[in-house]
Amino acid sequence: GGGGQKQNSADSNQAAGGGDTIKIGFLGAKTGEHAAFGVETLKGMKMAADDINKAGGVNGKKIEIVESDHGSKITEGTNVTQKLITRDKVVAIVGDPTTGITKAAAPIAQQNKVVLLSAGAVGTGVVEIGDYIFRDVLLDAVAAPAVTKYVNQKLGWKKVALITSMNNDYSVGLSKLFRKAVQENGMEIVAEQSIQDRDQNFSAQVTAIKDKNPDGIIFTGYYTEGGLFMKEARKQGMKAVMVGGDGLLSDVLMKMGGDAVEGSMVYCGFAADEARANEKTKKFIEAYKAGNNGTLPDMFSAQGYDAVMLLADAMKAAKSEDPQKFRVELAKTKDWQGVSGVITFQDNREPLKSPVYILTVKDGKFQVKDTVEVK
Amino acid sequence: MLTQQLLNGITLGATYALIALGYTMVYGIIQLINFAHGEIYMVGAFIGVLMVSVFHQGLLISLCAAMAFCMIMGVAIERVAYRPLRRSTRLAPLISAIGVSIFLQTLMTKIEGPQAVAFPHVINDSLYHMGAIEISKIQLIILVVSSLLMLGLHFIVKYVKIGKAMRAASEDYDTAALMGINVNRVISFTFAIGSALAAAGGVLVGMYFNSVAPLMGVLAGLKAFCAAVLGGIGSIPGAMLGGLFLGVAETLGVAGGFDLYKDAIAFTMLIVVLLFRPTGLLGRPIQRKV
Amino acid sequence: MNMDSIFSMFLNDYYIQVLIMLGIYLIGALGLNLISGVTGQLSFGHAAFLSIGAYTSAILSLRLHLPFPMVLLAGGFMAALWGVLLGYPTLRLTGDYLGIATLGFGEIVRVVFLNLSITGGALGLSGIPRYTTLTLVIVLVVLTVWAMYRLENSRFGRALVAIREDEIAAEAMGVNITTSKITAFAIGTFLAGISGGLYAHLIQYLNPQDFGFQKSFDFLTFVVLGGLGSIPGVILGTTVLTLAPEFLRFVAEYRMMVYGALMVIMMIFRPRGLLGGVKLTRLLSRRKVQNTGTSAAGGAN
Amino acid sequence: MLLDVKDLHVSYGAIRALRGISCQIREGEIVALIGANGAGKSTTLRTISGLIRPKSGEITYQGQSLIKMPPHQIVNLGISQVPEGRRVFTRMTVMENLEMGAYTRKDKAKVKEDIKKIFQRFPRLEERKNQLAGTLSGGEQQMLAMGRALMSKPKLLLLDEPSMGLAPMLVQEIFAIIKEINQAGTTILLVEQNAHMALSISNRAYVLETGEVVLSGDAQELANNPEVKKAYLGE
Amino acid sequence: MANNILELDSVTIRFGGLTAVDSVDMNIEEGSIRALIGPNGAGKSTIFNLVTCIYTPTSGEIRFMGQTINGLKPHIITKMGIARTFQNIRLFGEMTVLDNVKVGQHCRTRTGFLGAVLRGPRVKKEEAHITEAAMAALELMELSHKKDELAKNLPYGEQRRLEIARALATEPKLLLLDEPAAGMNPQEKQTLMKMIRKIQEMGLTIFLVEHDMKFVMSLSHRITVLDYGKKIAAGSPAEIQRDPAVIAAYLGKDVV
Ligand SMILES: Nc1ncnc2c1ncn2[C@@H]1O[C@H](COP(=O)(O)OP(=O)(O)OP(=O)(O)O)[C@@H](O)[C@H]1O
Ligand SMILES: Nc1ncnc2c1ncn2[C@@H]1O[C@H](COP(=O)(O)OP(=O)(O)OP(=O)(O)O)[C@@H](O)[C@H]1O
Ligand SMILES: [Mg+2]
Ligand SMILES: [Mg+2]
Repeated sequence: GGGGQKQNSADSNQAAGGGDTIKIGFLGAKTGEHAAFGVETLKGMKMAADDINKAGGVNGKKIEIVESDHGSKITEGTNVTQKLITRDKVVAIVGDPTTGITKAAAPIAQQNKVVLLSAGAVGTGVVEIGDYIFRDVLLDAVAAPAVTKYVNQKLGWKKVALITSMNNDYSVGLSKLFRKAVQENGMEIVAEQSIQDRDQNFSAQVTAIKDKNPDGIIFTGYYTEGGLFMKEARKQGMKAVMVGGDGLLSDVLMKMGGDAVEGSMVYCGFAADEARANEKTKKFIEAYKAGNNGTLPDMFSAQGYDAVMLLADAMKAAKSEDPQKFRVELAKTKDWQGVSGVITFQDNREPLKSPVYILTVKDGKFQVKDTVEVK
Repeated sequence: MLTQQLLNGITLGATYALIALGYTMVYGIIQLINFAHGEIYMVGAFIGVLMVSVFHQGLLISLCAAMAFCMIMGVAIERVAYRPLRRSTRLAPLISAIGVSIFLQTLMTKIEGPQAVAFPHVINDSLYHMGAIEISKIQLIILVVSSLLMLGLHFIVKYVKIGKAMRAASEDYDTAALMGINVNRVISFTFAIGSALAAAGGVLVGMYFNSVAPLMGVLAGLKAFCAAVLGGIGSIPGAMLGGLFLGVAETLGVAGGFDLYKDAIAFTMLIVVLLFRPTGLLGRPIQRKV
Repeated sequence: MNMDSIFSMFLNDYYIQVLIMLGIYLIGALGLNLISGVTGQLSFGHAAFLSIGAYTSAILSLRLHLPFPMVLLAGGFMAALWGVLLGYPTLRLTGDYLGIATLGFGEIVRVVFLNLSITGGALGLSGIPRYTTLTLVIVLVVLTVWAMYRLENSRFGRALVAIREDEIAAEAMGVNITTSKITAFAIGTFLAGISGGLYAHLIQYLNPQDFGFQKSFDFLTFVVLGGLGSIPGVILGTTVLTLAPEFLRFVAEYRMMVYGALMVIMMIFRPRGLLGGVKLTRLLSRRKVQNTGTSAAGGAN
Repeated sequence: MLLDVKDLHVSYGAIRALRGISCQIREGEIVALIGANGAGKSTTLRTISGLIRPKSGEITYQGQSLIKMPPHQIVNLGISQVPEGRRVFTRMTVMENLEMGAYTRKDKAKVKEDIKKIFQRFPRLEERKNQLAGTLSGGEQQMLAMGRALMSKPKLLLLDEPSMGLAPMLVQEIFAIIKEINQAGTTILLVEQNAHMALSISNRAYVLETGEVVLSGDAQELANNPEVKKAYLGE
Repeated sequence: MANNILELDSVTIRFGGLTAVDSVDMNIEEGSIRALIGPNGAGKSTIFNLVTCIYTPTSGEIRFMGQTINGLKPHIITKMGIARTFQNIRLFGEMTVLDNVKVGQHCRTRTGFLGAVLRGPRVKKEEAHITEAAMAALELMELSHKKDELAKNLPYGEQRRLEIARALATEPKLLLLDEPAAGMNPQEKQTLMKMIRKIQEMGLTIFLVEHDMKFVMSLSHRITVLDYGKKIAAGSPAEIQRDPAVIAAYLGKDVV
């Protein structure tokens, strides 16, 4: 159905190009369930805007971040998107860090011809919504097979347990990918258990997988549950370690899991590891630590930072803040070095980030264990 | 393995029961589903964390501090948000309670950040073996503490005059007052006890599952509430039974492979029980006399 | 649609979006008002019926490309069907127990949607066409208010209020409690289903998490805060509470805190709701009432 | 003067239920309050018990002001009430209801004895002592309400239509009981529709009409007053 | 001899160990006023609850116009033509006086949800008829001046009358009144008596529970006396007044 695709907003965007600041909207939660992601993304975005503005801005204009909170609610997310576009007249939106709200917000951005760059949505069906929609994340579709292969070939895992958080779209999607990868690598899933986000009690699931003696645990949920899950696993005497996606990447994992997550592995396109980081990333980490009492940035802040930088570079290349123009340049991004890795947008605008970092928890800290190149 | 799961379930159920008691007591006396109760539990857990990590207190003192704090908080909430609504429609305080609950959630998110906070170590993870069953020290503590608290409560309500005053006030404030009952005090007392139990539940759960978060009260509160209904809302032994029942059923459900439908199982059971016993397991059937 | 282009001359897309959302909520809230406000049956599971309507209509749109009015109606009827299926066994529960059963039902529906493949599970359902327009929503809101207003002063409407006031007496007056309650439930959930269908075709993306008990509570709050059983009250309550989060954006992170506190304060100052006891019928025929309803204390002669 | 009510004004929202009522009760008296439906009799009793806050006026009991005192304290001063419409605790048993009546009393042994006395007065209650009060018949509930009020051993007993719904024999019985406890030292303020009976056992009476005292005086004289006869005694 | 409108055939109901009504037989003639008296807790209200099918008898049979009604739903009973008032007033407090009475017309009318919304000519006519019938009932009970007040704001005596008006609006053949005069003063009782007579003259049968003997004796054609659930006497007022068993159990020596 081609109905309802009104284009009356084109003129308002032209008006936005005329000011002396470039407005970029933040779409995310500061309150509610997903507040942690939103808050971190915003921190990164603000740091990027500061850096850009200190260096003279973009095309002679300063970047301004317009923030709004949607409280982790889809409905409000769409309202905020609409508000950012029509009232605040942003030229681009960074967000939402979660796939669900991104999927609800992206059609609005697409219809209004405003670029939406998610700094966190990793689920399927995001960039397909339209040619104004981007994301700068490491895709699980790329990383999960690479990591599965890695644990199989390098660590010799044959039997794994797979844990999914059923009310978490990210986790459900990731588990699908892992299930496929495990099969392709000739490994076996000996136990599958589901949990739910914000569960605290995993004794039943652990008891259920313990007897199956898996070589390792693939955990596709988030860090809070991951830490607690491993805690329970150790409590019940399981020795196997856990591997999971960037949903596990946070200091909270260690806070929750303590010794129990020692040896756990996490893949990601961003590692806040100063020892291995390049100059750019190192500077980002330092700056972040300075502004946040010494805590390390997580991938959301890094990706938020990169998102704004990507947009700025695209605007510079297009010499324009008109989304219709700079989105073309954005789509052309190739081997772009960001703080969260090297990014190339493929023809379908899906990002390719390489290498995949495999981190492991050692002495209560994330350390890069290995890197896997992906094509 | 089954007995092990059973034990896990009982431990979980004991904490549900602690929270459920507050729901049941408050409901029993002012017929209010106190949706802010889950948030009291959450605040209790945070106070526990604070006592242990900042003031370096042991479990007992932290537990008592959390209970005392929440006692005051519960009483204050009743004063501010429910008492002015005592004589209005039944649903008015309910909405007020939802308001309080939203307020406390966001306040706590503001103070502590949205992420879960780890509960610092106060108890070592030592395991005791009893035949095939392993019981951790924490589980043991939970079982002991919650049993003691519930016994205490049972005693107070059953054998002390205030228990009867609570029942009388629950029916008719005015007539209860005409008996010389200080209705406000009885209601405050109810909130105090209920909140203290919730706080104890919060600290114990935080310790057991090692994490405390601003939104932890939502689901726990809801489930505890279901436990209260399951047992027969308003009935104190009912809340205990309902809590245990729910905890065990949930744990066994997950273990039995119904993990996908875990919450659905709990609620389906609730509906089924209600259909056959419309006032819960231990609820008194409603008499129809015209 | 011409009306819509006229609207967008005066209102920007943000306002239009918010207004559509308000309209959608109004339809759902009026449905709940019939169940809880008029008939007095507590429902904590209204969002579940919204989600049934939303998913039904979205799936029909996506898979069968049926015309929008048809999928909307289908969503409404599907919700009503489930309303009746749930209502039949549970309506004999009294008061709060019914509330809990509906709460449980709401959670069950959510979990089921989370695990079905046709609904996309936790990934949700995306790519739903955007058919919902302001004009359509306004028309439907007006129709709903009209129907509810006519109901207020009808044989059936009075029977529902009688059930709320005293079931035993209502039954003794010849009201068939069960069928009346179920009919009210069916109509209320039908409206929820329509509201859900509109929602799906506005947001274009559905996720079970969006229809949890918190959304049910939102609806209950609209109705109670506006004034149980009062049509103008429900309209005002829904409007205030839907717009409040938007207007409160300036307080940023404190927004929901303020919102929560406001709920408490409004309840304390208007315990029967903002317009509790105000009936549309009475508002419209005010003069008549004032003429006759004065002598209250002078009854003894 | 045991109880002194002066110029009491009470409103329910816009409805002015009491418009300046004054009355006195001396220790040891039975005083009757009669009047048509809606005259404000119950409102007067509820205000004395502290359940309603008056707009203005003064109530003093043994020289102490009752205005602003919460109801449970008023009960502690020795003022008890049998409320209109029985108001028994329906989800409690007959026994428990009686025990609630003795809530303020400390003398447990005496309480047991008094319950026995109540059972002697109302054998029906003893037969039903473990039944939920909500399932009692109307008259049985009325007996229970009376018994419950007696359990508090009041100095001043406020009775709101104690004979309503009682069988004729019991009506006589109730009035006999009222006289008896009065002779045992309890002062009584009695609201009755059965004005005939009420006046016959009272010392003095007040006649209320739309929130005002229109007549007052010796009960016997009032009973012979032609106006009263016509309006309230149905003669 | 006129037909019996209501027949109780050794009706018994037990609550746990308590036999509240114990094999009671009773026949009420069409068009008469029948009183049911007895000590408190004798089982009078319970009989009313049995006749209106709020309770189902443990044993025995209840027939209304020759048809067995055991176990039917209360709303069906009303439709068949039995209406009642309650000992503890049960009005629809938040509804206006007129609307209360209109609900009484429920079982005599048909409009459902769709009809209400579409409001065609038939519905309009029906609504007009409902209003008319309700006003007629209110006028009979002398309450029409209060029609727009909320029921809960009426004084006690008027609430009782409103209950009767509401019951009348169901267009019953048999009207059960449970202590209609309770809480009324003598003057009001007089008025009420006249009203009840008027209702009876309209062709209704009246079945009455009341403790005011003056009221009962001057109003009723026949009286049934109950004690501890058992029928202990039945007859004309004069007979009952003289019956030593009734005097011992209920009336006492110096009543009336
Ligand atoms: N809760 C209330 N809300 C509003 N009006 C009330 C309320 N209670 C009583 N009234 C009104 O106040 C007036 C006095 O009522 P009150 O109950 O004191 O009368 P009463 O003399 O006891 O009558 P009755 O003989 O019927 O018991 C009446 O007009 C009554 O309608
Ligand atoms: N649901 C019930 N459960 C237990 N006992 C009941 C129930 N209903 C009534 N009873 C008992 O049955 C007996 C008859 O009650 P009923 O209400 O019929 O008396 P009544 O004759 O109407 O008396 P009154 O004149 O006092 O109203 C009473 O003793 C009462 O306690
Ligand atoms: Mg009175
Ligand atoms: Mg009776």
